[in-house]
Amino acid sequence: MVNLDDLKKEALNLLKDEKVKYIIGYTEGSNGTSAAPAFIKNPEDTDKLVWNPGCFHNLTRFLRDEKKRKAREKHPDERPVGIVVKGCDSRAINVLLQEKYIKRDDVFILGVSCESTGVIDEKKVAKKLKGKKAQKIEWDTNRNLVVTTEDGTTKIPADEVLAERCVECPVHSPVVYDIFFGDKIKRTTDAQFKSVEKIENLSQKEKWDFWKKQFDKCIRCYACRSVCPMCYCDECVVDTISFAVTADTTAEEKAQRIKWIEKSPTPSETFIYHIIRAIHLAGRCIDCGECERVCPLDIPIRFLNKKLEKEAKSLFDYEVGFDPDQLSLVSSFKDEDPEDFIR
Amino acid sequence: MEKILTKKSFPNWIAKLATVQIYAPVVKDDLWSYEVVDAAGITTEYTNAIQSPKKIIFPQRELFLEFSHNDNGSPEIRELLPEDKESIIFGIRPCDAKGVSHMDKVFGGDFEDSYYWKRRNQVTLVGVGCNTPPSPNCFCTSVDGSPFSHEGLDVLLTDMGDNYYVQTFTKKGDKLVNMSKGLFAAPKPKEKADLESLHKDAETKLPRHLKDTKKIPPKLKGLFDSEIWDDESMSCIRCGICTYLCPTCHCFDISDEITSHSPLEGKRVRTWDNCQFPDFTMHSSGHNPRPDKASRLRQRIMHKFQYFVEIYNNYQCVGCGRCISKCPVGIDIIQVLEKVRDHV
Amino acid sequence: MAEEFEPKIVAFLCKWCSSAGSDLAGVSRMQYPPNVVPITVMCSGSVSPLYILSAFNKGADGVLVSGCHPGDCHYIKGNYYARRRIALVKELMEYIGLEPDRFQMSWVSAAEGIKYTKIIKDFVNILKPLGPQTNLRRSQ
Amino acid sequence: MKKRTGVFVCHCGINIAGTVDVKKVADKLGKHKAVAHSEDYVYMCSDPGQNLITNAIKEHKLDSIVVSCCSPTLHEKTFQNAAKAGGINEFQSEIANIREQCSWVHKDKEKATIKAEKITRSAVERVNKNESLEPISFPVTRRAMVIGAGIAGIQAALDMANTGYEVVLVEKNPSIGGHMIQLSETFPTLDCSQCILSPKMVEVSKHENIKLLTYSEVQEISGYVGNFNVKIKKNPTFVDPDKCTLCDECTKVCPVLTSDEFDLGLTGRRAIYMPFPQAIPATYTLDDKHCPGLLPIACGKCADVCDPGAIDYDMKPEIIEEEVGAIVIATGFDLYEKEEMGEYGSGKYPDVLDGLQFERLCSASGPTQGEVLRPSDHKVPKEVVFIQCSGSRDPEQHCAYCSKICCMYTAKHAMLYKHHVPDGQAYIFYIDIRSGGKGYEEFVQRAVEEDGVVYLRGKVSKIFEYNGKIRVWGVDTLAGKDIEIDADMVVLAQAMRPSKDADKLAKLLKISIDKDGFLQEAHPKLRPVESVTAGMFLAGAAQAPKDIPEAVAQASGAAAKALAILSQENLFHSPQVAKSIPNLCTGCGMCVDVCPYDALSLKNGKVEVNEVLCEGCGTCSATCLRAAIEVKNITPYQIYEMINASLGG
Amino acid sequence: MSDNVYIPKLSKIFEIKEEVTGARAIKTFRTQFVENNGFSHKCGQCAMLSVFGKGESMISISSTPLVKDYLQFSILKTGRVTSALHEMQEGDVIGVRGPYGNNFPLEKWKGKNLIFIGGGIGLAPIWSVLQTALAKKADYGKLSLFYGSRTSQDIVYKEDLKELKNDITVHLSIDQKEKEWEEYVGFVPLNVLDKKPSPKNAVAITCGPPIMIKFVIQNLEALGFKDDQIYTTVENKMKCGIGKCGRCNIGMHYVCKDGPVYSWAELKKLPQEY
Repeated sequence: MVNLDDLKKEALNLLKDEKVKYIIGYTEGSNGTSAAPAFIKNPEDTDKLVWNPGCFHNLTRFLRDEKKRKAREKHPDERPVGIVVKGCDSRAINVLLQEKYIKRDDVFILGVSCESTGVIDEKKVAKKLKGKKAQKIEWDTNRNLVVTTEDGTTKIPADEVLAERCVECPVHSPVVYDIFFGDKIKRTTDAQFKSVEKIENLSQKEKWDFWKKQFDKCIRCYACRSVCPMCYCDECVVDTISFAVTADTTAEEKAQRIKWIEKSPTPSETFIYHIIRAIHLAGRCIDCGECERVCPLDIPIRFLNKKLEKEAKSLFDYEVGFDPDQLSLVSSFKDEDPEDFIR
Repeated sequence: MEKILTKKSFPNWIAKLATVQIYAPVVKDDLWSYEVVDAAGITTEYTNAIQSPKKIIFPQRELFLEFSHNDNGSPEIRELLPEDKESIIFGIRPCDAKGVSHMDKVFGGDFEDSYYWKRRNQVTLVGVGCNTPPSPNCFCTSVDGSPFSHEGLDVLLTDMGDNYYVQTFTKKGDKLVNMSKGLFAAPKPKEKADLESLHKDAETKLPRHLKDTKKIPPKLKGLFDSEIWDDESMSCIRCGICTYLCPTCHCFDISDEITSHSPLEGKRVRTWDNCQFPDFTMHSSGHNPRPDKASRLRQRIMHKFQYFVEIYNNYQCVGCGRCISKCPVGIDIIQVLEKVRDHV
Repeated sequence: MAEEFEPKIVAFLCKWCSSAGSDLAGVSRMQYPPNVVPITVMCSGSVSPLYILSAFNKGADGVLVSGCHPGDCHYIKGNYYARRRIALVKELMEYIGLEPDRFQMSWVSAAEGIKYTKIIKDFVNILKPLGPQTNLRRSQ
Repeated sequence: MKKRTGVFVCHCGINIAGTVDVKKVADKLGKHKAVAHSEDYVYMCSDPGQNLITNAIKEHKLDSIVVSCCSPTLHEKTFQNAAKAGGINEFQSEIANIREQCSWVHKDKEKATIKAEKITRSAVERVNKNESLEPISFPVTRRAMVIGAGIAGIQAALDMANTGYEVVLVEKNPSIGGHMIQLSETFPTLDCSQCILSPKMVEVSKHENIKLLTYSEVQEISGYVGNFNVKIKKNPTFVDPDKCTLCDECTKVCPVLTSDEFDLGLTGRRAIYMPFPQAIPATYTLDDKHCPGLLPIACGKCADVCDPGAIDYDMKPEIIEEEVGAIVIATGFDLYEKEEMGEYGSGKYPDVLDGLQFERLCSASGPTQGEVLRPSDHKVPKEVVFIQCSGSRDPEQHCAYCSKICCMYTAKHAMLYKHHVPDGQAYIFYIDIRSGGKGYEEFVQRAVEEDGVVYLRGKVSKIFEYNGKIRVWGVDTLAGKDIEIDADMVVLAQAMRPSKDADKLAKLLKISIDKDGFLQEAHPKLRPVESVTAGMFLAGAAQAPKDIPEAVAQASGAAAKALAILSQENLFHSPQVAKSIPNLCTGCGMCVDVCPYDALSLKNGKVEVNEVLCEGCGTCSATCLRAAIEVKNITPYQIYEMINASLGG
Repeated sequence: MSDNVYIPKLSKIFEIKEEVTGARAIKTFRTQFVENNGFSHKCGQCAMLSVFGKGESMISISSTPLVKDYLQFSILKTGRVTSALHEMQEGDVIGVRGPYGNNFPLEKWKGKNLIFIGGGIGLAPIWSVLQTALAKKADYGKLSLFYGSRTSQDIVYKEDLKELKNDITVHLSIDQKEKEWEEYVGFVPLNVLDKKPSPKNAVAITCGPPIMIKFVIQNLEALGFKDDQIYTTVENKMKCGIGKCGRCNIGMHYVCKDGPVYSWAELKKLPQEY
């Protein structure tokens, strides 16, 4: 079991010894089930750290903010940032390293193992609680979620409330870390792409209808993009204006900014947005599932990325986020890559 | 006027109303949302919809005009107004209706917004009061609202158990009741009294509270350069959820969408935009008056609790709690405001 | 009688093989339907998925990307990257329920005028019964 | 800035005008906002046509032109020149191909006309965003390098050195000469190989323009055509050639005996040795792989007897850096190993030789001083079987290709054998006789007619030792019967293969190899001596199996190509290359990974383009997720506009 | 479509003048409405110009309201819409809606000395008020103009300025030394400090790049100008022009509607979000 006190103690020492600038971790959220990201600068605040089934956020996303902040500073503090990562999140670190977005020295990784469970799907828990508000949630040793409400505690089997990404997760514990918390439990999943297969088995028309129904809900709030640790570009190709502008950017360059899609949430534009997003994450998405979790309209965005993760594996034998030194999926090839689709 | 409608008669009334288009909350995949429904699809038992019905009056995409080039390459334009079609939003929550009344202020004034008003004038708002809070983050009473506020509403229904207590506030509202006069009875004094106590009781059930809201606008004046904004925005991921789901946020963008390049054809459209996107205020020179998350959070809070108050004497927040429920990183506007209020 | 539907096709042809192959089809006076407008690019490896999606967005009923055969790339290996990238796009488009036949990739060498002709003819024949592409087309 | 484009629609007689309403195309395009002038003409490529363009540019103050005509492969240059003549940059000219890709392939005039409009409009959109560019000019390091000093390398080096340019000649062996110096006589003239090669070797060693680096290997290369920087590792010979007097005392005391590479194992040599008497440089080499130990010195006998003190055990490998402008690669061949030939005994039998071993046996300076003797018992073989296509033309098990020279050298071997052993009998198993070449067919005929060589058409299925002889089982397909010969010696005409480690070198040099491992020429017909990398040329058997005259010819060809570079002070490169947009670049390096020319690199977290190396393929731009790199004049914006134009009304 | 505020009126460009070429190109356009309408503006107001297919851009009207038959806009090429405007030719049709915003209180300034201080394209909004004041010269005290640009090439209204010198005092400046430049060399704020205009019964109106405005105001203060004697204009990104789209606000002020003209006294009270 992950011992939260160990985590707090390490965090305290890191801050006391001034080994890290600050620590990105989890703290109690305001709604009972969800934790919230915390940015801990003072040693005394390390007591606020939590580790519970509601720690779904992929905190590596905040490395982007850190990088930008650092770039603005005249005399940047070169110490690393402490960061709490789960198995999936740690793969994001590997991808960021692979893409040279961060250096290994930029982060001090506090890796926590998901052991035999993972994080919850808030919606699944809410359904189980039927409107009751959770005060506290935790896993017990028998893979049950123990929920404390004003009416007392209830136990719910993990498989009924685990986030789907955790059910399909192949790692469960950090693949890169400086300190490891919890047990390294070897756990495999036989259903890594189950959610994808559900859709694959539909007819072409059913697929279109499914996605049309989903994307019609999209309000283009871009939370899926904003929360993604890989969507770190200063300027997204689908944005309609350029904001990576400097004093040297000419009027022509600005005028020639291509409007690949419009802001309107019409089907054509929304589809293309999501297709491009998925393509740009091919070979980069580590399936932390955050895009899907944050979507206010419950669009199963993760299914798109997961599909490409599956194809990368089956077509090109490519797995994401295990080796920071491998070439990227689309910047490499093999002679024997399939080409049966080509005439 | 005030009337009583039995639950038994309710479907008959709805059937009468259904001569015009009705939007009402429907549930799809566990999400409530306001959609066009037929009479049978209407219910008064629903939790708060993910999106407020603002999207009906102020759609995310509004066509402004159509442009094209004639044979000489000269532009021709044609105004595109919303179609003539009366409708009813049935089951709007009092907070959302209050949001509409706030939008009325914005889209009125010196420059009346033709598109907004064309839609607004054709819609009748039938509210359903909240006997129990429809969201775990409701805090309407903290921002001058109540579960039975009728601001912005034409009609308000209160669920009295076997009956609905029906109140109308406008001619539009009267019209709806008058369509089926026979179904409605005059309320008895007891019913009036029951209504009052039910309303009072409902106010006590609010799950979230912000105390001393009045202190906030004056307090904000001095906090423009406060570190609060940095601290509170650390975990913000700059998405547009809080604003797009907000029943009062009204910011928008206007852009030209080209459907054919040769010959040129396209439409000028209004789309929602929001102050949390980094490009929202960026000048074409690259200069951005609100360059970071902190200044954008500040704008959101200050606009709602200072600027709007200064202009219209209202908070631009109706306490629906959507931004709290859906924030991916748990930024809680109540907590932020408490910090503002208690800032020394 | 309603006019027969004529699909619009955008073809991204690499300069060294496929464009040359289509030139050969011309020199040999082979005949194929005029539905295709070629855009010559330097290498099939330079065709971004954005180009393909943009073509559909602007009203293409079909999109073809054609490059040199594996091993023949003028730029040594551009077509291998194209192959991988486009495999992903194709998989995704199919998964999302877009008609997979609307997007094709081919290898056409400078000597394959006949093949180019056949590809275009077949493509047009496939697209005609599918009717106009509306899924990704910007319309309203 | 908005342009003033001129559109010129060519009738090409009736080639275009027959199917496309050219006037309509010109009219329609004339209405385009960026088009200031449009017209049609019967033959734009004719002199009057070109003048028309040039004049229109001046008259209408055009700053760019689109010519709707035939394929750009035909007249792109023509109209670029017309643009230049009109006073505008050549990159402000674009071709709309409305002949090969339109008028010739369609019959419906109306539809073809619409298509021609779209193609032309698309070109107008492109030219509208074209930048004016000037060819990139860069200075040339006017010296060359030749890698491999066999006959091809020697020839190339001498050809270049003789025109006055300095040449660095790199050879991995202790001596130059390659395989040719091992040969006894050469077909079809039967002149002595050493006699014709040695003078050339000497010339190399004496040539003031040739810097010879033997026992050396290329380690690293950077740069680009005109400016290569090559790092060469020179292995220590442990003998100072300047001090060495060639007294040969050292070999007498060396206790080590190992097999002699020059004689292909037919003899032995000491750990300190001279590869062969005519070796260039004429000096000894101490083979540290076989010497009982240099560090710590375990023996030291050679140094003890070396009066001049030429032996220096402390010699270290040396890294030599050379700047050159062009490189000729002539790394030659190796024979397919006998050990690979399971059906022929996998090299088990000492009297089954390969062609080169037989050459050594015939050579007057060879292990037997020119007598043909069996290695096993030093007896004169009375029946010798020569097997052609050993390892060649066998796609299932060995090499698919024909090694080209075996027919000829086998005939030569049979002939030489008969000359040495007049009463012996030579049999040759063959599949086909390929004797194309000057005097070659006659040579084969001579072998049959004058020397009584027996040619048997068929394959040998098996050879094995039997009663002290080598039994050969084969089939004569012409006679249709099985053949069994108990031979005294068998000579296998082993296939030619690229020399060992040629693939590693190719990788280092970033030139490609073909499926068989030979170096890939840029074009099989038209650019046979160039590699795909500019400034690197191929010579000799490294590129494909070939005989001496061909290797020499190709070497001279490669030298001429290299000289074409060296003879210029500056080289020019197309400026249509990649351009990075630094403020969008995040430095992920994916573009660097995909660049086939190593033209991209990361500096301070941003990509940088080496414009001289970039060939403008654009794979980087499609790979980049952030549109931070694009190719000039075919930018995503231009493609986007071309897509829009292609899909217009 | 008369009362729909978002519908631009078609307007023909009948005259284009290239003021400045190169990377910071400026062109001056004169437009006439295709159909007559009641468009009438005040000094300092702006209009939203449309290039259909590209979008809209808020541009200040540089012609004086006294001229009724055309509108004049001087436009610096900076982005998508302004680039498209720069590609326009005489005879092309654009859309114009407006006028928007407040205006310079010319009435209030009667009898006062007016000191105009402009930099770069900032002369455009000044031009409207300057021309108006000049036409009613008798109503005002002494008029003078400070105008500077990066180089002599970047000066707008070159000929008009020459003529203007006959009527009022004009202090030109460029940032760096050039051959044949006989006037002041240095930034505009320094030129102001150098010439020391008197604050007595005066109003200073300054438009230009934000950094210039900042220092001009500092220097004017040093010369004794009071906060309510200094006027300037503010620019922010705008889309609707009518105080609804929500991006140009500075505190409770919408620059498009409540600005762009502010006295320094007013501006000081607003947060620095421009």
